[in-house]
Amino acid sequence: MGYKYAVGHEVHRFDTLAVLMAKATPRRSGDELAGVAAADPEERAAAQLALADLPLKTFLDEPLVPYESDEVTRLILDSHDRDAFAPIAHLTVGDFRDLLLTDDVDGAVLAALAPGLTPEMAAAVSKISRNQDLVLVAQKAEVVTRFRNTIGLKGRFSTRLQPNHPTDDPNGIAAVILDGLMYGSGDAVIGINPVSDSIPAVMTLLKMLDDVIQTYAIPTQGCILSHVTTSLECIERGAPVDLTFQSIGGTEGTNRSFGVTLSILQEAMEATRSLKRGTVGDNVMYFETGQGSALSAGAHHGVDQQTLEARAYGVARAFSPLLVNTVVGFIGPEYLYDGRQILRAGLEDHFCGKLLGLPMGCDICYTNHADADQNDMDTLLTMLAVAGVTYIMGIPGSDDVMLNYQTTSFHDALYARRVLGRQPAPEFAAWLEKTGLFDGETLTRRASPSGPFQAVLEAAR
Amino acid sequence: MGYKYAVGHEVHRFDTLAVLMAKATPRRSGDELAGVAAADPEERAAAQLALADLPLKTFLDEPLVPYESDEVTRLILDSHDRDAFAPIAHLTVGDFRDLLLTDDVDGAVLAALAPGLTPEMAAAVSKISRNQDLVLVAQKAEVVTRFRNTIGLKGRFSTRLQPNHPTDDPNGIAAVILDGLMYGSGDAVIGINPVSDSIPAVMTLLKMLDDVIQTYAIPTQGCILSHVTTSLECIERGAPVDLTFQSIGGTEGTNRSFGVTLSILQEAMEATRSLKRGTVGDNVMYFETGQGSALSAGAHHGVDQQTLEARAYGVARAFSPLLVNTVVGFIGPEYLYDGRQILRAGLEDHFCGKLLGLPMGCDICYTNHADADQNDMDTLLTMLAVAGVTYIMGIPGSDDVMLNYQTTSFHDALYARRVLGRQPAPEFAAWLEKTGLFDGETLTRRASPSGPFQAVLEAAR
Amino acid sequence: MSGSDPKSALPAAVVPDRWEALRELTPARIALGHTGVSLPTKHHLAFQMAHARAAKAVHEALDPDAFAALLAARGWPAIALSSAVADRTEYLTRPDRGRRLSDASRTALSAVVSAEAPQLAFVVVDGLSRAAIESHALPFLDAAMPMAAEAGWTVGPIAVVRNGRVAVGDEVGEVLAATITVVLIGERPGLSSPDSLGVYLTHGAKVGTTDEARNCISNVRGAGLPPADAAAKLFWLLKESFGRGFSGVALKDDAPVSQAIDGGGQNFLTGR
Amino acid sequence: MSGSDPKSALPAAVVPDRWEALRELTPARIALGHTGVSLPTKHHLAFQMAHARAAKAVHEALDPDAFAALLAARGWPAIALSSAVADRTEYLTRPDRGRRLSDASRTALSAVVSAEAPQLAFVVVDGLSRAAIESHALPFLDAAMPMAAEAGWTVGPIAVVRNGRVAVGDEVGEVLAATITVVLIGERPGLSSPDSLGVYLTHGAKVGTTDEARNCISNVRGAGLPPADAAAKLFWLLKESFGRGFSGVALKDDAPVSQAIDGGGQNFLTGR
Ligand code: B12
Ligand code: B12
Repeated sequence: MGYKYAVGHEVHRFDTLAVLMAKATPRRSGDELAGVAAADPEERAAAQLALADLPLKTFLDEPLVPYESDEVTRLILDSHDRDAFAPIAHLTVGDFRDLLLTDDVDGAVLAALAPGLTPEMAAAVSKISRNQDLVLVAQKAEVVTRFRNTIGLKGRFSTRLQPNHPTDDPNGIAAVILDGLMYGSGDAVIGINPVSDSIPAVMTLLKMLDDVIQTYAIPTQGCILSHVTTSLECIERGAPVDLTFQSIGGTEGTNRSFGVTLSILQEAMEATRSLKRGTVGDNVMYFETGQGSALSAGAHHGVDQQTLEARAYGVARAFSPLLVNTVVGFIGPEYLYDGRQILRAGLEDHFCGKLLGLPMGCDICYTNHADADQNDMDTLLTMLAVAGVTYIMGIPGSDDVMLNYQTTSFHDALYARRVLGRQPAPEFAAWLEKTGLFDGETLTRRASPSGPFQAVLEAAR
Repeated sequence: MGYKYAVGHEVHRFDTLAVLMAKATPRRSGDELAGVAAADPEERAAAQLALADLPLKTFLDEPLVPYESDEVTRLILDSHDRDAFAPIAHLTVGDFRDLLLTDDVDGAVLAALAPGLTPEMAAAVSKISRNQDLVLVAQKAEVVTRFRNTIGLKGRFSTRLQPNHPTDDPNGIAAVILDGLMYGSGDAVIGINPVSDSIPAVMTLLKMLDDVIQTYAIPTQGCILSHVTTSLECIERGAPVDLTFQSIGGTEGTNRSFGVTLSILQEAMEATRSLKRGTVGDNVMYFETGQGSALSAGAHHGVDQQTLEARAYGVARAFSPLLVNTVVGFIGPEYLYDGRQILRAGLEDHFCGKLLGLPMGCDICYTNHADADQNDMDTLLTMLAVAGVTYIMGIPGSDDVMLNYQTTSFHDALYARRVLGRQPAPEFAAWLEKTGLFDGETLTRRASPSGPFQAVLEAAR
Repeated sequence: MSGSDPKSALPAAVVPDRWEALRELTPARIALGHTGVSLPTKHHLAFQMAHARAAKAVHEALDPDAFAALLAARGWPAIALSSAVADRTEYLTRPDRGRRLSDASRTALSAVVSAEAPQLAFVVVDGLSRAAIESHALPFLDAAMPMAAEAGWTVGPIAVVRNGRVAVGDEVGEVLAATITVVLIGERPGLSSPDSLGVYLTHGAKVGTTDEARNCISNVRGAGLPPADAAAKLFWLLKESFGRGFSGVALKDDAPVSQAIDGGGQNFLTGR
Repeated sequence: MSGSDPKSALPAAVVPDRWEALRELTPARIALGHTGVSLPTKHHLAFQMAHARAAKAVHEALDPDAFAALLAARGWPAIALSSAVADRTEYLTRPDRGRRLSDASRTALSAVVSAEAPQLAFVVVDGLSRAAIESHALPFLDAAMPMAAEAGWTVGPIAVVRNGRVAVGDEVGEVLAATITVVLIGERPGLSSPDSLGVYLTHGAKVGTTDEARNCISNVRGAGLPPADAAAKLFWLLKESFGRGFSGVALKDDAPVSQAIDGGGQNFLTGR
């Protein structure tokens, strides 16, 4: 077995499908760390040319991670929809890119294709796509999910309000929630990363979040991003859980290092759904992913990080999530070295997620040890907004004071909405109007909000 | 004299205004080559903070390049409109950024401010602006110019069709023109860089270009981008010149190294206007610029390249050009090292040009000696399209086979129009529809164009 | 930035937020105001400066000898070690090396192994913030060591590791044959928190252990969990872990929560 | 890429262009077809490969000694020199150094200066394309040197400069005190033209001369202006420049144009 591509006198050989996939990937530090990256741009181009000639169905016959020992591979292959795949079964990866770009392939066609695609197919076509292709194709997709509002409609652009606090202080968190709401943030979810894994502390936050949403009748959902087993315990103890969160990866071993299995996720989905807290839908899961986690856990099987990331989406889609989010620059330079690598990864992740039928958001972010800055984030934000990203994070002044990284601010989200004419989720937009917080049309704050916020703002003076 | 900024115990000092401006500039290789760049990000941030506190009017009192010895400085200061400046005369650079971002400042306000701004003011505010600011503010500006069609209207996105050929062969050039027209390219101008400076060869091309435009009644203009003195000679000899081109720089010395002076440009504008070939307007000049040329000519006076680039726009606006174009990654890595530096420079140049009231286009490009690729160009293209760039280049397959660099292709322009819903200039769009070449709505080629193209395509089979 | 001029036709640009008083409740950058939809210049540039300084700080590694000397001065046996990483630049891209001891360090550590395996091993690692170690590791140990002594747990020599990752503690724990290994590590620095300390507890740590088998106490610092409180939390987890024979995801922090954290009385936003 | 499957509901993606025959007229990448508004995979990836190879080629510098030996073998005195640039990486970011001779080279060149200043100096510079020099400099000189001899112009030793810019010829011309200096330099490589030669003529070149004082003949190569034709054009410009005593912007190329360039007969697009 093996793949090759000849350029002039030179013949480039790629021993396995995993090697071919890895070498066809645009440059990134994580693949170099794993020792699977192309040696130079020429080898990369040769791998892309060879990959373009690969029949899509190869991915059904040759799993990159063994079927026997990996439950993610089993999930992907066992749930693959052959009928949905039929219209593209005869195509190569290169043909598939060509097809995705045609005018005939619109949102409906993409939605019909999604169950026929494996994550590896999505990853492969992304590798031979230019940034503009990743934008154009993703823009066509429409993935709609619902809990207390409707996420992902065309022309909409949502945000997770992320009011983290270094001691989980409920008043400190509430202050950030208020700040965010005043800036029109929070329609995707109000989602708190708790600093501790303390069950009582998480219970307190769940209660507080529910109180806020009830008090102000906000058409949105709350989430505490603790470990899924902690959320399950809280549900057990009667806490008001809207969404259950979990970080996931693209191999069984990665998930095991995160302390989860598919059956735990299944259990969590069922337990959360059983609370029936959604008003317009029952998408109850929230997943986060990010290139590099499998390598970090020593569970990457020699597969490149972008392909494994797409496989994490394969995990996600089995649980009909309300939201999925690639936390793209979160880990650090060992996986995505600089702004350019973060940008490319963000576009790939969003594209692959949308192709696989997921409500993809992106935590457009970087750490202080990466070679990246606010300008790089502005660029990725603009690109993703054009690509129709489902949602981004909203943090006061871009600075997460607990997770210690920089992500998009409330202001950033308004910028994206403004320059591209995007609106929040319809129910949330209507609520912003009604409370007089915000003029949805011009995205400007109203001078004096009416309703329940008046008192609280008066007191905060 | 001098400027300073204190951070903690450290005090950062900037001896002159030129030093302050240079150190406040986002990193780029050209400023490092000139020895004027900030030593590290902290010094850069300190310079930005100090620059933000600088009153705008300082730039009227302290020329960066001496008034006595530089005709560009004289042009800028002598033509400065104090009345237009009055509403912002009391502001610092930082206040000015704040002002530009407000909702009250719309296209009309920007247009009214433009004559009150010097290039140095525009450069200063760009230096303390994030990428997203450069997009948001530029998007508000509307600069409209006219010759045989109307360039720069909101919602429009034009292209220069650039049909260069390594021997100036008229049939080879015509083949590319046809290719471009079939892809809806060429509404800004059909502009040929002639490989030689031969007057008879340029005369031949001018005639051919005029024939094409007449034969197919294309509502656009032609241009041969030879040296202005060559164009003048051709006009003298009776050639059909629509637009006169010239490369310009931001100092008298740079222009002298290009073989031009302000009076030559004036003469060229008058000579070209005297031909009265425009049908809907008389903007007859086409200028190109690009960061780094002043340093290359040893005529930079210790001033950073981005400020000098803005000064080149100060030259351009004195001649009411139809088109101005920053050829951003054209020269090479000695001035803009990689995709990231090219991206930032492209956004700055477009922003400054628009602020100064110019019809700014961008040659989104790179050379094979720079660390940049097609993905970087896709990114800049998308950003500039969101920012409302007036026009970009159109080259078959991105490869200029004479100038030896890569710029945007006919396909790239369609991508930008597609994902952002932009249209060509109205007269040209109507012509595309009428000839049956192109469906303006969906941007798709029509199966069989009617009219004059039918025969030529039949023959080309 | 100066205020607006009454003579000017153009209105003042920056609109302040009316809830600036809430800043007391959180170190987060709330109530920044806005100009149009954008961040005012003042805050934008302050952020640039904070970022420049934070990014610079990442490149400073700990001096393990000096820190080990401080520990020794307290009467605690300590040993200065280094990961397999060559320098700070390599540290950023080679977590695999940051998780292993250098050959010399492994040899040195092996030399101090005592016959009786300790129940507890503390490992102090610079990680991404030397400042975290320099500011909070001693106060933390000052609270934790007496607790351990009181509980009667034997403690091995404290390892101080330069250029390490969390998992470097696994090798230390394995060499020392400690029952539970506690790593104090500098978390990546945030813009507003250059000195955040993380504490990771692993039962039966050995090379190759992955993160599901650990527990974590994060954001130990002034504006976060004070070192002494963190030590108390660790103490609770240690007791549980010794008792149950494992650590990690299955070991939940179910200790009662202090007043400060359960919100004290009323929440200003919900009134409850 | 395979064709479409008749059983499939989805139509063939790539729409070819109907004017592929026009490709004969130009090396430009016309008639690529499209899928939606986009470039078909085939062309997109061919471009990637071309770019990878072009970018790699930039990093190769000329061996000036070997090339000077070739010239000497033709009976032309030649001298191998180097710019002040240390290596190829520095070459890319330090044009200032690429415009000056190294100290050693200046000394070496000074040593071969003859009492009588030459009328013409040729300077062969790798610039950004070693391949341009290796492919076209000899054919060019084979045509130009006899013309110079015929015209009776004295020619100095041919300087071969590694890692040079156009303006490095100014220093050579100054040292040799040549009336006109002609630089043959490798132009930056294009995707489809890795070996394009540029010829720059400067009257009275000296350090500090700027570009308005030069004339340029560009795209000398197979698919461009053949070296022999370029030499003929240079000959025309040299005569004018010697006659008028200057070069540059004010010296226009007004030589009659060959059939090939004025379009021969009819233009296919205009019918004229
Ligand atoms: C980076 C990071 C991650 C990355 C780790 C990437 C990597 N492989 O390098 C990713 C995104 C994968 C991640 C995942 C999770 N994380 Co985390 N993570 C962090 C973060 C932001 C920085 C850590 C750091 O600087 N380490 C120091 C560097 C120098 O050392 P390192 O060896 O490179 O880092 C290792 C550890 O940080 C470890 N790690 C990361 N997170 C966690 C969480 C737990 C519980 C454990 C034991 C270990 C661990 O992963 C790294 C590689 O081994 C901290 C917050 C903070 N301010 O520190 C949260 C934090 C430690 N993570 C947290 C949580 C909850 C998780 C998850 C359990 C979330 C979930 N529901 O799935 C998962 C799974 C963790 C696991 N068992 O592996 C919490 C822990 C809360 C607690 N007290 O237990 C924190 C404090 C953030 C929060 N408040 O939400 N995380
Ligand atoms: C890069 C470039 C430029 C850059 C130079 C940037 C720099 N300072 O490094 C910029 C954008 C400033 C430029 C400007 C112009 N250029 Co120019 N440029 C080129 C290009 C694309 C590459 C040159 C190259 O690779 N040089 C080799 C490297 C290794 O050496 P270098 O020392 O770094 O390069 C120097 C020369 O290239 C010189 N230079 C650049 N252009 C020109 C033009 C002339 C007439 C002269 C004498 C020198 C010159 O500038 C460089 C620095 O000194 C060539 C096309 C090609 N395929 O070669 C056209 C080209 C040489 N330029 C051309 C022209 C016409 C011009 C302009 C006169 C256009 C105008 N109307 O103003 C101006 C002004 C030139 C001048 N007198 O300074 C023509 C020359 C036609 C001819 N036969 O005379 C060419 C062939 C392109 C074209 N067909 O339009 N150019």
